[in-house]
Amino acid sequence: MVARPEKTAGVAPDLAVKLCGLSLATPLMPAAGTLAKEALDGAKEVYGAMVPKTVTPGPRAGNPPPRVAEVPSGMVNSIGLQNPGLERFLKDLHVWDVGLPLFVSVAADTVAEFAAMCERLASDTKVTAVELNLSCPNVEHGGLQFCAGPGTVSDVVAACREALPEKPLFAKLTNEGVVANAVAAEGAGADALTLINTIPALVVDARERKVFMRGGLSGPAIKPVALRMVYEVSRVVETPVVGVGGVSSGEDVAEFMLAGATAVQVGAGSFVREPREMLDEFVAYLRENGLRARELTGSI
Amino acid sequence: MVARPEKTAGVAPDLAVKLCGLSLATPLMPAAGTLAKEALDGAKEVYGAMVPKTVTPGPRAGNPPPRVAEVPSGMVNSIGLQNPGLERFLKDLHVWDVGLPLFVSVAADTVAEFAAMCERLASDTKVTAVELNLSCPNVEHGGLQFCAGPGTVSDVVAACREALPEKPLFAKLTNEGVVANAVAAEGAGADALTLINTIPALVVDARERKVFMRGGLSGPAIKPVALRMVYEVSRVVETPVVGVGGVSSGEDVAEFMLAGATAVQVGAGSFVREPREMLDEFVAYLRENGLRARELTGSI
Amino acid sequence: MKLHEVEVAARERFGNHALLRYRWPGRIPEPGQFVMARASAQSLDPFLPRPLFAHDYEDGVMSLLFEVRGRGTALLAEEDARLLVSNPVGQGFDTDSGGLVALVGGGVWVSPLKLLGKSLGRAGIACDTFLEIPATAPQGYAAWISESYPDATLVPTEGTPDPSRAVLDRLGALERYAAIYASGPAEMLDVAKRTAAGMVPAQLALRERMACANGSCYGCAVPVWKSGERAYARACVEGPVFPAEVLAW
Amino acid sequence: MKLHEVEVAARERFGNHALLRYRWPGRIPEPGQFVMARASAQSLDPFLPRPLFAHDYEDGVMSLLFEVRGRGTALLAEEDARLLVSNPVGQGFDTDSGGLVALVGGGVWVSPLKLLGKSLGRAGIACDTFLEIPATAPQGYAAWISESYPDATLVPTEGTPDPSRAVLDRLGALERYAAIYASGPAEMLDVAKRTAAGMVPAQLALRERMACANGSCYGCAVPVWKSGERAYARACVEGPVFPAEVLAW
Ligand SMILES: Cc1cc2nc3c(=O)[nH]c(=O)nc-3n(C[C@H](O)[C@H](O)[C@H](O)COP(=O)(O)OP(=O)(O)OC[C@H]3O[C@@H](n4cnc5c(N)ncnc54)[C@H](O)[C@@H]3O)c2cc1C
Ligand SMILES: Cc1cc2nc3c(=O)[nH]c(=O)nc-3n(C[C@H](O)[C@H](O)[C@H](O)COP(=O)(O)OP(=O)(O)OC[C@H]3O[C@@H](n4cnc5c(N)ncnc54)[C@H](O)[C@@H]3O)c2cc1C
Ligand SMILES: Cc1cc2nc3c(=O)[nH]c(=O)nc-3n(C[C@H](O)[C@H](O)[C@H](O)COP(=O)(O)O)c2cc1C
Ligand SMILES: Cc1cc2nc3c(=O)[nH]c(=O)nc-3n(C[C@H](O)[C@H](O)[C@H](O)COP(=O)(O)O)c2cc1C
Ligand code: FES
Ligand code: FES
Repeated sequence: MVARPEKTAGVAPDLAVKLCGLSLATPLMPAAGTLAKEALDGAKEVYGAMVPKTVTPGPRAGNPPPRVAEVPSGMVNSIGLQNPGLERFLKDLHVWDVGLPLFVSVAADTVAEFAAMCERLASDTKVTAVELNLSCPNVEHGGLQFCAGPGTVSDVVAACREALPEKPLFAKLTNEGVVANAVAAEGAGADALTLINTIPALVVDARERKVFMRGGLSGPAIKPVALRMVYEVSRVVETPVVGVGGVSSGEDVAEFMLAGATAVQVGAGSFVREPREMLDEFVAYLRENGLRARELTGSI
Repeated sequence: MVARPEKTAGVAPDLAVKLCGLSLATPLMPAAGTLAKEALDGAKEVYGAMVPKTVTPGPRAGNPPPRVAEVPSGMVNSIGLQNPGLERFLKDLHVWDVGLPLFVSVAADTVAEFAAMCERLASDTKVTAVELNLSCPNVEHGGLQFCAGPGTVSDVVAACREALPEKPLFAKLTNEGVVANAVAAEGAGADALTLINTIPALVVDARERKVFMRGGLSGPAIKPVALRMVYEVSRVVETPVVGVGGVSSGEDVAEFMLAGATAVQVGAGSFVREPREMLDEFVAYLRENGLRARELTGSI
Repeated sequence: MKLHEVEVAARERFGNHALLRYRWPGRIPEPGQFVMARASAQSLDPFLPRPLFAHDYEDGVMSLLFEVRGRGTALLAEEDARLLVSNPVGQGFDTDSGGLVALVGGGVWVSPLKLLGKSLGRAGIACDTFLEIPATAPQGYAAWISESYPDATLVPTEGTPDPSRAVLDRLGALERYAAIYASGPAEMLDVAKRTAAGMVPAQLALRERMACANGSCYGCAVPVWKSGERAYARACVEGPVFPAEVLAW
Repeated sequence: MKLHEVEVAARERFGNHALLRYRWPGRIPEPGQFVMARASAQSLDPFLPRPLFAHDYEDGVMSLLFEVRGRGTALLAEEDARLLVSNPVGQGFDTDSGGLVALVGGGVWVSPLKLLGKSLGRAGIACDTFLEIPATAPQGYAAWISESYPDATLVPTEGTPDPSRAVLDRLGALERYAAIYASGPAEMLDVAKRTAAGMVPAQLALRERMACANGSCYGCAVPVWKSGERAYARACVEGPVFPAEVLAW
């Protein structure tokens, strides 16, 4: 066989990626809300960063059950951001310290609360970066999501940028109007965009003739939609994109990177398969193709 | 067992529904673009109306292959509205005459062309109603879809309404911004709303490292999203809603009706299962629950 | 969640109940723990694995006892189906009671009581077992279920004024017991909680819908009292067995 | 599309090729027609059934010959898998040639040539069959494939200057043939089309991706000449076999 000096075939492929100036050992990370402190075993060997569940300023009890429903190739959830609130979260922050960069996902009811959280996180040295979960209702705007339009996206990102001048700031968007929202987030100072959050969905219980759940759709069912969003957005913005939606295999990770993602988050897929296996498959993919992880990004 | 005089248990359930003053023998119909004249065998016994593939003013060759891709619990298509154009279509209209009301789906590049098609269809007695496929690019607005916002939805529906004063006019929308668009369509005179068209999606070929297809996602994967749209929209508009997206069983039909649909279209699901079986399952569901089809609509 | 492909040693059906035995070289289950199970690694449809109680364990052979309800359990019960299971997880029954205990069960939910009875036996704790035989049970059900629970008192609910109370009523004076362990239909758990309140500690095995089964998704929420306030606990890591008084129903 | 559950009579594997025989009481296939096949009615994942040529038919037993590529074919090839198939559909080969014909095939695409050869034989039409044996074929492949095509001339491509031409070159003077029927790798079909052009009518069996297989979705588009203009035909109803000169590549 002819030697391929520039390629990595044969040796362990290079998994490292650079995201907002950070070096991540692998492009994988958990999607916010899908990995608990109880399940961190082995996380260090799989992920390039740690992303805990979204925190809000005060504690939230979450929604009454049922909170999860199975649907074709996916699930719908309506958790309601159950979390202990920022102060308690920060007190216990050490539990998240597995030696990985820590990206803290936040949500709030108002722009000012978002900014106040960012200010608080700016001063905590354990926090590497902040991800704004903009799929939560904006209380000042009649409960529409913050990411319902570029105006509110811009407002909240700008305020958070000011409050968090020194750490990477990620804006997480959902699929609706994603291109305009992404451009707005970038314009307001976001360092990266996380795409996408769950897609609004409904589960009907035909037997009981009732609404079983209004919630968000995730899992392989939404992968083609998430890929499209990553693809369209990464072509119009300069900031890196973190892809998320339906990843359940190493090939899925490659697909997201090819479509334009710099890093990839795994959510519902981690409930049904091991992220470790996905990483192994991704390594095999890189090896077969003689590529480094970072070479994939946007290369189609 | 105690007799239930008001219910239909035991006898054949009543499948008829009323849609815009029309009596349909069953609430099922094919989704535009998913049933060809070559496959009409038995259609009369299953469907309440016939919906041929979208027609455009002139003939369209369609997109180069590949045009279909399989994804988890669904498929992505990029057909490109291949069709013979309105005149040819009307000349061959008899092939669609299986004794069912005929709903003709139309698309065009401009508002004027849409209106002209409606005018032409207004005078053809074989045509029962017109469905506006608003997921096609609006050439006068930089190629954004007609259903990209309430403004264009309103323009095109109003123009078509004027051109087609006497026949039911359906506006078919996709998931993005669906509530605002639905309200606009109703305001501009639509008699019914068809929800939803395919969701923008991307399929990546990781092996070949290329975009395999940009197209629209359909099939069971989108059912929870479509149900949500039907539910939200049917709660804010007065006009009936025709539900479509991922139906592949009789229980799915019931779910759409419970969520608010008056009638239900079957698309990709008909490629993998027989609509006849879905209708049989729906009949069994009605029988078990001692209900008439029309009693389901919006009853949750 | 890591699932391991295992070798099915036996598969029994009784009506729509299935009993599945498989070789399990892994962690030994504690009574009241559960596993996540699916029939195929190739297909992610159905998407989620199904939570099922550890029914029995003996010499490297685990068993699951379950009812075929929807698609997931139907696939698990199919002859020749493969089986992928997680480690046994969750907080099971606390067997540190210190006296005669009562096990009460009903329906397919009796499943975890087998392992519990064995474990109590091994610890030298005496127990009385009462199993509800619902009026709707198919012919032969009582005989079939008592194969797994030879020492149990079977309690037919047929003809009783309030079937959900039938088993609890049969226990007699509750004060005789150091603890009550219940795993049955929701109504029975409810009766157990109310009847035992203030008289005897009761532990209830719950079955919330689950996705991750490792505490990550917060999907399996159960209302509980925490420091005097209502809060949601996660059944997969803080349960599925809860002390009755903790539950905020 | 209506799929019928059928009884699998035999399942053979050779490397990643599978040969599946099943009892088929339905419509008798014409050579070049295909069926839609899936392994489960319970699971819609994979979503679409797979198009496969009718390989053989004899006394109520149909067979399919296919390569295991992705998930759908892997499931079809699994031992004990169920089988659901559609009626044979599509426009097959036009066998009305009126003289000696050549059948050329390669890879797993030789599949429809079996039924074609039989049908020609029955009609008393003489035919020469040439099958490409690619350099990458596993040990024993030639022997295995010639069990199905005992009269075929096997053409190893190993060492030939242009493997995609190897089979066509072997035919000799094309004018000897009243028609050429080709079913092989894309490059071979291409060569067949070009080589036969203006000399002898050729018919090519195509494999476009399909969804509905009944003309409804327009997904299986093949560029063709229609009244002098380029247009897309649907491979499932207007093909999968097309006269070479109609194809607009
Ligand atoms: C900790 C725990 C232990 C359990 N142990 C047993 C047992 O030993 N034997 C037994 O028969 N059943 C048990 N169950 C219930 C069992 O998990 C469900 O009956 C099963 O998941 C239903 O799956 P399905 O494919 O039949 O139904 P589907 O309707 O296809 O299920 C759809 C989704 O809903 C969930 N679901 C449906 N019904 C239930 C339910 N009753 N409880 C929880 N989730 C549900 C499924 O897990 C799946 O995610 C247990 C549940 C839990 C949470
Ligand atoms: C008319 C016709 C007849 C065929 N006959 C045969 C045959 O006799 N023997 C045989 O081995 N193969 C045949 N094929 C190709 C066969 O259909 C594909 O190899 C098979 O669909 C791949 O499915 P998979 O699950 O292995 O791959 P996957 O990659 O999982 O397939 C994903 C999707 O792409 C489609 N697809 C993938 N590869 C192809 C391909 N090469 N052609 C068409 N669709 C594809 C699948 O049908 C499915 O929809 C035929 C194709 C057509 C259109
Ligand atoms: C159970 C569950 C909880 C989630 N919680 C959060 C959350 O707290 N914050 C957030 O930004 N996204 C949350 N998400 C969305 C995921 O982070 C992710 O964007 C989405 O699920 C799509 O990815 P997936 O298909 O890989 O799950 C949650 C998703 C699930 C399934
Ligand atoms: C192959 C294919 C072709 C389609 N063509 C059209 C079309 O011509 N006009 C239209 O309005 N919708 C078209 N659609 C969208 C469907 O009508 C339907 O809105 C969508 O597929 C969702 O329903 P389903 O999940 O049941 O397929 C097409 C869908 C598919 C899969
Ligand atoms: S099932 Fe996910 S937290 Fe319990
Ligand atoms: S596969 Fe649908 S038209 Fe041919």
